[in-house]
Amino acid sequence: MTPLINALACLLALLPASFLWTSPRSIARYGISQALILLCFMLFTFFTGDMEDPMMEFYPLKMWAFCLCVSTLTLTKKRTFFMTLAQGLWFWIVFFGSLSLAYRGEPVNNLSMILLFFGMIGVQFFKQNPKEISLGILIYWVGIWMLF
Amino acid sequence: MVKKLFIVGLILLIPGIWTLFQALSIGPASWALDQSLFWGTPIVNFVFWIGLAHAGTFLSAILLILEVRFQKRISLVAELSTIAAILVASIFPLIHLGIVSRFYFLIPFFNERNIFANFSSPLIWDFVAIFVYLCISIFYIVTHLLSLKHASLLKTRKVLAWILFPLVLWVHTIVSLDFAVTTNNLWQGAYFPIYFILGALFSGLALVVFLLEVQKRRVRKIEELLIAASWLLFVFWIWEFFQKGVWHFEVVFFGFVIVQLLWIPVLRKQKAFRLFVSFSVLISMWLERYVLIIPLDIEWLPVDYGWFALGIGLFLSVFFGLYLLIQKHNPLVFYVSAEESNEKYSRKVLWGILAGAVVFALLYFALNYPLDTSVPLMNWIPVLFPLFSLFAGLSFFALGVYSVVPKKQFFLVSGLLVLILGGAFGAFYAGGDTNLGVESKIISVERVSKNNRPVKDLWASRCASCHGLKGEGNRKFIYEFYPEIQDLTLERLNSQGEDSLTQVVLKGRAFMNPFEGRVSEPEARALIRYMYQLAEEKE
Amino acid sequence: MKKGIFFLLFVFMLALIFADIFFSPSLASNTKKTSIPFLHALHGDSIGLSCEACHSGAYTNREAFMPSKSDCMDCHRLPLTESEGIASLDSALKNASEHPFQTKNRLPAHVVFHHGVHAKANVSCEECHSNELAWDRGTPPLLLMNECLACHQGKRGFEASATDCASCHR
Amino acid sequence: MLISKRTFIKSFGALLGGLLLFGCRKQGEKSLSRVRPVSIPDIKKQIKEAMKNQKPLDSLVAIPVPSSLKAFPNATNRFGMAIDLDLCDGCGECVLACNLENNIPLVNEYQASKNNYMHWIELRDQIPVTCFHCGDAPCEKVCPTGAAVHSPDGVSAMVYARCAGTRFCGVNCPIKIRKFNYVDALDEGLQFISNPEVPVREQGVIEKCSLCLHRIQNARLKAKTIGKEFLGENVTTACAEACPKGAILFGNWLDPNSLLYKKARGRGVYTLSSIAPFDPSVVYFKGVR
Repeated sequence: MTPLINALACLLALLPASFLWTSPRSIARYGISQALILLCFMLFTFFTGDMEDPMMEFYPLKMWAFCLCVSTLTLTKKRTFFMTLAQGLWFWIVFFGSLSLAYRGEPVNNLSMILLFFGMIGVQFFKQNPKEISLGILIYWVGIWMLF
Repeated sequence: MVKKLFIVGLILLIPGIWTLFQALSIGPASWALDQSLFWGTPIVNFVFWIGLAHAGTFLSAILLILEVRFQKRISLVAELSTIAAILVASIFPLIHLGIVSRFYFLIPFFNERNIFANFSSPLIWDFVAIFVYLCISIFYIVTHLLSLKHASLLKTRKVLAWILFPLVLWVHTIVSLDFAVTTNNLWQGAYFPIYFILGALFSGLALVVFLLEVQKRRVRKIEELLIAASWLLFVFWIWEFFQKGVWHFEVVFFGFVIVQLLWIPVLRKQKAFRLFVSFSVLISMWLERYVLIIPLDIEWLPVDYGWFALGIGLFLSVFFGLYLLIQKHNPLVFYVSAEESNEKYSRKVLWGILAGAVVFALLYFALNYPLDTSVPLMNWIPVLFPLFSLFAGLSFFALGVYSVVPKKQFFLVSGLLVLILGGAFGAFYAGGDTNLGVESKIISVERVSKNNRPVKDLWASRCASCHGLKGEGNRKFIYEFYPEIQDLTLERLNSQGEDSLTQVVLKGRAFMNPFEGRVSEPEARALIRYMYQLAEEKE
Repeated sequence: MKKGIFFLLFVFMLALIFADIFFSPSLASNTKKTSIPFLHALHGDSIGLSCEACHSGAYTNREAFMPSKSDCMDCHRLPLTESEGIASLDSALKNASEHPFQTKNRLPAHVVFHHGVHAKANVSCEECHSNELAWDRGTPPLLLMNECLACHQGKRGFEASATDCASCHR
Repeated sequence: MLISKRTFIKSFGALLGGLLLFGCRKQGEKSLSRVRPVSIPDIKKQIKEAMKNQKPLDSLVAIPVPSSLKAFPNATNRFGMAIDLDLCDGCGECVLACNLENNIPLVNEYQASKNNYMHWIELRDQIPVTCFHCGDAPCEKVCPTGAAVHSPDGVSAMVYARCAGTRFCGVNCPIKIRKFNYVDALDEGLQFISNPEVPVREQGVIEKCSLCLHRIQNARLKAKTIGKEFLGENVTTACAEACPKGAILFGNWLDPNSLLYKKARGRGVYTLSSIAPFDPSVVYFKGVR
């Protein structure tokens, strides 16, 4: 996957993030919208990525977790809590995915996991949400996405 | 209804126990396996039942954390189903072992022979995670029952829910890694952890729908969750098709298409239809595991069918048995919940215990890692987190129960548990008797060997006790007991000649015993030549 | 609370000790009783005999071997002492079978142990078999894998040696 | 009490009765099992049967000559074998020799009908396939108890006393050459103990080619009593010894004086495509490089 397509994936993941939690819906409708977003990411990966590369196996999941992370910035209630959860999901996907890939001889990127772990701890210190801090966190996540 | 299902469970246990008996006495040959399919139907059932064990915690602990309103009404049923399902699930991998009595080899605790479990194997992670999950689930349900009387325990419950939240996901993630780390390309997939968690929650929710119907209750939110999960899982099935080109129509039909019928209000109101959907989901999820683990057509044996009786029978009898027991004690227990309580742990206690748990896990790591550094560091984490949870969960639970239960009772029960724990540690430390294997030979007597033994060794073992290592004679022995011994001078040896001396060795003379049968002729000749050599050295 | 914790600790220790005693490897002897009264103490260094004099493979072979009757008779053809027991010894030897000493190997079939290699590495017999007096008392050697391993890891004063499974197990 | 005492006793009684009934049935079955003496012709017969149902073979790919192991960079030995496909005609003599050397049990009729033979060497498309003793073995990684371990000599060994029979190694072997001991061969009279040097495996463990580990061990001990460094001289495996064409070579990949090392010069070295990523110690020779 080239850096350009990686950046494109980042933009694609940012797209649904802003209106994910806007209108009140039922649990079933939330589930379906999540599923469709995930499906979009999978289709994107399938058509742009090299499916022989094992790293692609969890690429759409990483996109989804990234999207969920960013979407928590729009929340008003319990933002820190959901931020932690979303980053936890991202960490989970990367950690266990890499663990299984390590058995196939794929290199493990420890740095992204460490950054995500510190992100989970870090957001505990930002209880209020001024715009600057939200932007900072967003840049932190985009940085993790783009660089690692 | 409850009573009837309990009896159905007991009746199903009859063929179930027969299955168990067959499986244990014949071994893995009693179910469908061959020399290329090593994991069969017990593992399918294990993954299925451990998946069912997740809904309980999900609906109770995770929704408690997320502060979802309908959680309270169904939590006890859900927790009970977790306990029963873990008990069922843990049976299958145990039976599946080739030598069941060696199951304790999988416990990552150093035994007396200095051998340790292999931390690269996901089965070790599995063992630890499921054991800890069972322990904390039991703590959780006990605090639930106690909290009805003692509202102060609600804070313990909340902390335990926080511990269970990652733990329950951890368990099924680890189960998925059992497959994802292999070289089998149908099982490989870095998306497996999330895929397996979703599958587990999906089947678990369907089970809870059924268990609530038994109580003549209905929670609409769970049906919605069922639809949401079916969609997410459907997307994963599409992804699996992209990855491996595998598509299982029957799984999608039972697990996705039929669930969508819940959108139709007329059907949704029917109790029978809701049960139909719940069973359809269970069938779909069982099939999903089946087609994953056993990709080829195999011929089933009676025991393969028997697992259903065993699993369902044991689940129903344990679940409804406990249900009846709890209901007898307090008939309203399933419909009431504890009063609200805003009590919280003091920061000192909370952080103290958590720090203790971290220290416990790190200590375990520090003590064991240096002994086997060949295992990558990353492979330790799947065990360290459950150990952390065990310590923290046990501490919070003990602290909470200690504060509300009579002291005598508390120490009696914990004394019993400590007794078992100490016994297990002691047994590990002692190690047990050596397995002598099939034949334990009788130590033999040396015979004439076909190969000529090195002459120096032969002299040392056969001659030196009298003649001495250098032919000088063993003074301590000879001069005390025997009248005389010939001095092995070169002159004397030459006067006898090699042939006759060889005959002396074989046939004996005067005080010397015959060595025929213990020393071969070439060996005897070699000994004589060695004697010459020794004599030459002396002069 | 404090009392209770001590109670739990006490119970834990008790269970540990009892389980240890209960699960410890058995000390039962595998040697069949023979009619020959034999004492290692009389046959050892006092008369200048090495272990190899009777256990002919002890320093060179995989198995140490037990002595046969003719091995005994090499020396015992003559009355060796004037002590009282000699008559009964002589008659016992006379009536003994060709292989009077029979002992079952405690070494499992899947373990390789070579006496000669260990003798070559200057490990004396007493390191594992304790001393001759213990033998005469009827205490067989308690050879456990952790004892082997401790020595092989270099904890018993010898040079560290192979500790991989495949060098001793098959 | 919601469930009456009577119901409880009834259901419990039925449970117990059922148990006893089926327990008796099992006992009857066990005593019926035939005990028959196994002889060499029996073994030959079963090898012939097994040769009829050969499993398909993966394609062969070229690999470099095995060199020192990643896990033991300082080791002086890496034992291995080479099977010369230009000489091998798939006669099956190696399978027989292996069976006799390692006391490999026969299987009963049911297992035979499922093609579950215990032979450590299989013929697939007339080519002998055995454990390749991968340097980076996937089976050893997943064995939970540490029964499957690599020796510094390059042998992928099985410690049978430590095997609990989880069969994870078998699952993870790319060519499924590991054999699970489904039946108690001694109990069923299917075992022919021809070599007392090799212990008989009990029911419920995975077994596989050990590269005649007992021969290696014995030779090493012999060398050590003389005080020589052991590089694998005077050792060979049973299959190599038995091959009428001399197609199988045993040796030390790290010893320049080893016959195997010398013969590998200029030969094309191949292995199965699914094994190639795992650094096998047992290879095929074919053609020239």
